[in-house]
Amino acid sequence: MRMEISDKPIDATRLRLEMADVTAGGFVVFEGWVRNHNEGREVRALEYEVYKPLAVSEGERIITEVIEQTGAIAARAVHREGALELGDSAVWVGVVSAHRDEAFRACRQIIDRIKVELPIWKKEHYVDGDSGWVNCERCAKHGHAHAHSHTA
Amino acid sequence: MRMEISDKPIDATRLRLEMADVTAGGFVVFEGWVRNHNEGREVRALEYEVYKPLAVSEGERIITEVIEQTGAIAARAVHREGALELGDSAVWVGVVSAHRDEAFRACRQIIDRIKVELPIWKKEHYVDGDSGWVNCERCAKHGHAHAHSHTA
Amino acid sequence: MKSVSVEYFALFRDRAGRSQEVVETAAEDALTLFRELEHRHATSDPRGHCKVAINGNMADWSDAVNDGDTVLLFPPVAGG
Amino acid sequence: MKSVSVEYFALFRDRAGRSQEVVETAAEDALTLFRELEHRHATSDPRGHCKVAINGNMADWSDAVNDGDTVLLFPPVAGG
Repeated sequence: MRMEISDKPIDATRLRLEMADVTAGGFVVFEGWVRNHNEGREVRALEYEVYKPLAVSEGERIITEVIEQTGAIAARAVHREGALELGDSAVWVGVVSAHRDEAFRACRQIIDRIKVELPIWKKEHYVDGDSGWVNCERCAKHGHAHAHSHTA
Repeated sequence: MRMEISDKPIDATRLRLEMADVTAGGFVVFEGWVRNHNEGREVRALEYEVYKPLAVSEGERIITEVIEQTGAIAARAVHREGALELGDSAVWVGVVSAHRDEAFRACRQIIDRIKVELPIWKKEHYVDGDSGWVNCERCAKHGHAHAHSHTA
Repeated sequence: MKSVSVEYFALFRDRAGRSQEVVETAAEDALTLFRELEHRHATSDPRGHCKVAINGNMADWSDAVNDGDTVLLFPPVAGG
Repeated sequence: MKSVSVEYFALFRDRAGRSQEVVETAAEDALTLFRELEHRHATSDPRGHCKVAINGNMADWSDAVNDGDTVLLFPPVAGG
């Protein structure tokens, strides 16, 4: 599978070796790291919920489409699920191509689409003890008794 | 130094660990690999000649300028010198940033500029026994008794 | 009336207080079903940022909902 | 006349059959010096793709060449 959902740490060294290809001249990697702040709040940890069957099949579709559109040789992506700590790699996208332009374009397109097309949700845990689903406010236009709060 | 010229294999694992930063959300890497063909010819190996003092100082200048222009947090680059084999990593560029857009743009700008601004020359050794400096034909507009040949 | 199995994810599950339920509905399409369940997910209009899957495949909000279908309701995603 | 140390790199060194030499020249600038040495590097016009450094710093082809300078002549580069 070129799209993988993993509950173990991402092994960037192994992934890089597995993409080695003497016909390829360019290799571009994007990693998303868990950082200690987001939108002005101090983040302590986070967790990803993933609906795995569709995350994998949609991810495969994205990789196939992007390779076709860019002419890259190969691409792989891994996204974490479950609990992550600061500094952990949440997502890894690697692309090999004959020349660098295709690899840069393909890597960017894949991560852009992973972020908006796969059924993956991120819950941030803040230093102040609060927690919340990221970006949910785009959908929830009106208040509700069960709605969590983004402010403590 | 953020710009390094190395006669040893590039250690991508170590470089990645050294760039770890819990304030960074995005990490983009470009690697240029020695591939087995170029412009229709089968490549057996290659070597890089580097004028190290200026390659390092110009590389530092490029990294400083690109970080300023893109707002990336940090960037590093390593370029090999000497003899390389197929599959070897010839150049590594890594950028960390708060968000992915800056990291993609900065990484692309740095590799684009390394390729045209640093005093580095590449000699390809072909499977047919011939060898030649890459791209020298752009400069040498007229023939000369000492000019090497790109065709066997 | 038809019987439809509905699954809630992430924010929707937290709000609904359940991950799954079977509902009886006359809704012809996914959008109508979503609106009937507003008391669960607390979102008036899913279009643009929420997604729906029917029987294991990503679907459109205008897609038909049939008796026995499984409908997955996805709040706005945030991968990466 | 002034005395200038010239260094050749890569293709230029191969063509010149030497990596370094001291030349006596009346050239006022790097471009004129480069053209005087065409019998070494076999390139009529360096502008656009070739580069020059004077006394350890990248320079322009219009930069002055003075007695005692070290001039580095770089053929088109090809990093990466």
